[in-house]
Amino acid sequence: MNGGQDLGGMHGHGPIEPEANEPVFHAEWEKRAFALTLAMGMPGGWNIDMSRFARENRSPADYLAMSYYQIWLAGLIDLIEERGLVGEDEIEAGHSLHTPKPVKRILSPADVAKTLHRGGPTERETNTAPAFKPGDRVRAKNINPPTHTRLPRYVRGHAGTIERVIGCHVFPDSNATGAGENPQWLYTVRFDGRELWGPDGDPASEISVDAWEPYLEPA
Amino acid sequence: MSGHDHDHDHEHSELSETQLRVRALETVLTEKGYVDPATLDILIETYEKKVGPRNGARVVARAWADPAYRARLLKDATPAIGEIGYAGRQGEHIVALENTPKLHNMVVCTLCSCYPWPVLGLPPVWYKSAPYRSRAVSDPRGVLADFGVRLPADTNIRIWDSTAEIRYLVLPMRPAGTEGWSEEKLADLVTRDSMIGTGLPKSPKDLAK
Amino acid sequence: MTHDHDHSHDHGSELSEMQLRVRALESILLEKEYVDPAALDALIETYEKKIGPRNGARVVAKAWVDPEFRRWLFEDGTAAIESIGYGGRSGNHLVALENTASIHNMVVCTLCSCYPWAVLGLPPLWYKSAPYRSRTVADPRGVLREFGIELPKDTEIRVWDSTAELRYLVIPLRPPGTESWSEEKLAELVTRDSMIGTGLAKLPQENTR
Amino acid sequence: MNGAADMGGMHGFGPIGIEANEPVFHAEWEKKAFALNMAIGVANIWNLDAFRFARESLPPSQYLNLSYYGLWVVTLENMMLDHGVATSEEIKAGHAQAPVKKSKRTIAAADVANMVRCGSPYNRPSPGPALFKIGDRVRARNIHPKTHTRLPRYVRGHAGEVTRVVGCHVFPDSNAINAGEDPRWLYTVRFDGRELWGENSDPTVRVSIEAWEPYLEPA
Repeated sequence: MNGGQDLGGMHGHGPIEPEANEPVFHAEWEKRAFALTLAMGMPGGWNIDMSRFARENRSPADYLAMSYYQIWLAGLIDLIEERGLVGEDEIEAGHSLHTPKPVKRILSPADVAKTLHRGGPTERETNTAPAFKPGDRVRAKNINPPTHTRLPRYVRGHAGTIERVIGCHVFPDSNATGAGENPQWLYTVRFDGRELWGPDGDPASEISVDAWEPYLEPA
Repeated sequence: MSGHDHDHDHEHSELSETQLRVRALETVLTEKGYVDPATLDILIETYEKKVGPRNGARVVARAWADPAYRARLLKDATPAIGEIGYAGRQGEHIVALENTPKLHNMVVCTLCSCYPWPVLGLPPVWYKSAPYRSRAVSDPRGVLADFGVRLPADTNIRIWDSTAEIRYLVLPMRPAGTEGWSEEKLADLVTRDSMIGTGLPKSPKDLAK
Repeated sequence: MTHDHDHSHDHGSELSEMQLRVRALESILLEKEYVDPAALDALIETYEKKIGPRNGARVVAKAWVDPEFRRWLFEDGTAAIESIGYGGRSGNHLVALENTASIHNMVVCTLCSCYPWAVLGLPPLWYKSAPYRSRTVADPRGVLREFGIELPKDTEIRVWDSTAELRYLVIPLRPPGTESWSEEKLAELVTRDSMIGTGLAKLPQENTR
Repeated sequence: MNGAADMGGMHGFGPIGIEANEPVFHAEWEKKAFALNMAIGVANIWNLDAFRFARESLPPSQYLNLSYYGLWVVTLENMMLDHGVATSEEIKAGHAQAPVKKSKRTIAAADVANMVRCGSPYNRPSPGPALFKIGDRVRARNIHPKTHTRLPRYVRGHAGEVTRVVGCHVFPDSNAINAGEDPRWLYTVRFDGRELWGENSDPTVRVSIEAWEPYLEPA
């Protein structure tokens, strides 16, 4: 979606403010929001693309005015409410009011280390051949789906070069909407700064994105 | 334009409101048995105390000290990093990017906050902020200037917009005057920002300070 | 995912805060004599009471009954509209857009809120809002649906993104069953939205007045 | 600039809030905010393009969360500060502080009707012949200036057709940064919806914009 999260190339957001000796978390509630989000992935049954979409799928006015973990929290609330795991009334009350919906399993303390170490690999077996090879000239398609996509607006319509064939990976555009993993070949595509930003671009800069095959056409 | 009026005074009340919301959520989810409170504590401890840029620094230091390891890292970083014992969530496919005198690499995620957790831990606030995410792809030199880094005009800058499952780790250049240093000592020179590309490693002189 | 879209900080607190801020500005500018208090009243009166979509409705009604005027209107909107006595601020270059059985015109300003003040008065809130500004250029049919308008599938939709210099006035189709109606009576059928393109002219039976 | 004002094609803002029998103003302060801006415009301390630039330069989170006239008020304050019309102490106090420096130009109530009638035309004598004519295929340049421009992001890089040669007009990109009026030829350019939004978009849609000559190149 062309939402508040698609920030590449926007102006007006002001200076970057690195914080000296920044702590990992800035408040107790951030730790809890972080851990709750990770812990709910297993009982909730959503995938990473669904949770990314849940975070970005809100008014850009809200997205840009919220802090990072506020966005996580809002995404988590949307996900659990949509699936009927928790009701708005329960969050309001701060207590469970209804019988819990049964879930397959929850993340136990003993499984945390193992689960984190395993992560969520997205590479899949395939018997198709990649359409492009390193060195090929490609153009990012001009697509504007209202749902989740990993193709940022600022590269759409622009031509670049295939730098790397990464492998066949779960396609987030499908996975985020519950339409299945639909694995597709994934490439690293390199763009020239001037190609993306015109005469205002830095001639000595190049920008790479990882793009799934459905995002690309021969240039 | 004008720099006035950019403060957001609603942040305070929002914080306490969010605090209450998180507490409510945790209570509800715990009462329903969806989460185990001990699990939450372990998750927090893992990312607050155990996983952090020190991991990445060890990877970089080994690559500086051991040419064979360097070659393995640049060829396929995921198993090379696994050798040292780092792997997993938000780092399932890692690619190492080699800085050279002619090429400087910098990593951003314009769409969200993709970051190599197993080697760098959780990203700092600025990495997730709109100013960094918006400008890193279109004005990398300006961004580097914000970090106090000035590169020669003829150094090429490569921006990696981490839009997918690949997580990038920048392998900075080994500082001069560190010949014969141990891996452990070298790791002390490797800053978090040097592995994102918004900084350079410390020099032996910096370390002495 | 429609929750959380309300902007609770938009109303109560902003309103009272803005009241105070505007009062402060007014006092300062009056004290420094940058503005004349009677001029402020005249400006408010003009745009609140005198200039509004009633002006545009008269233009449309005349175009419906007077073929000569209609021709002139599409040839030189500014001059034709001036002949009825409307023109001026934000209406210097007025262009009339002709709806036909196969073409429907719609006006938006994606970058700010350009609008033909001289014939329509000040724009309604929705015209200036992010939902309308963001979606009209990409999904005009979806926008029309929200206004309760469903056009035939093969109707061509022309969206005019009004970037300041030209201001557009849509001339809607004359409703059937209005043959021999007077200009005055016809003007009652012309809604504001029909002249922006988010509506159609009323049918005789819809005109209850 | 690629700021929050450049909304064309963005997702996530939700439904359009249509208000039945909407009043012209929603609060007394809105009337005053409107009239103050109109009246001080006559003093010619800044031009309208500069005012638009100041308004869109607000941080996107602020721009998107302020109401319409709220944006006017905040921008007016900023312009007054930037142009020495008032100090921040005066704005805080809500009064001019002695010694009061009075304005030389102002608008009297008697002049309002005339001002409303005459407006402020932006067309100027042409410095040379127009480069394009009706029917010409043109492409909107891929430019990303950090300052004011009237070329929205969603048309950049895309090809369309000149449907009207409007005349020679003050060039806002120049006027907004006080670099002079620099009049340029202005055209209406029509784009096919599928050219802008991709092959899957509505084939019956055409979108027109006004584009100054420096925004365009032959396609």
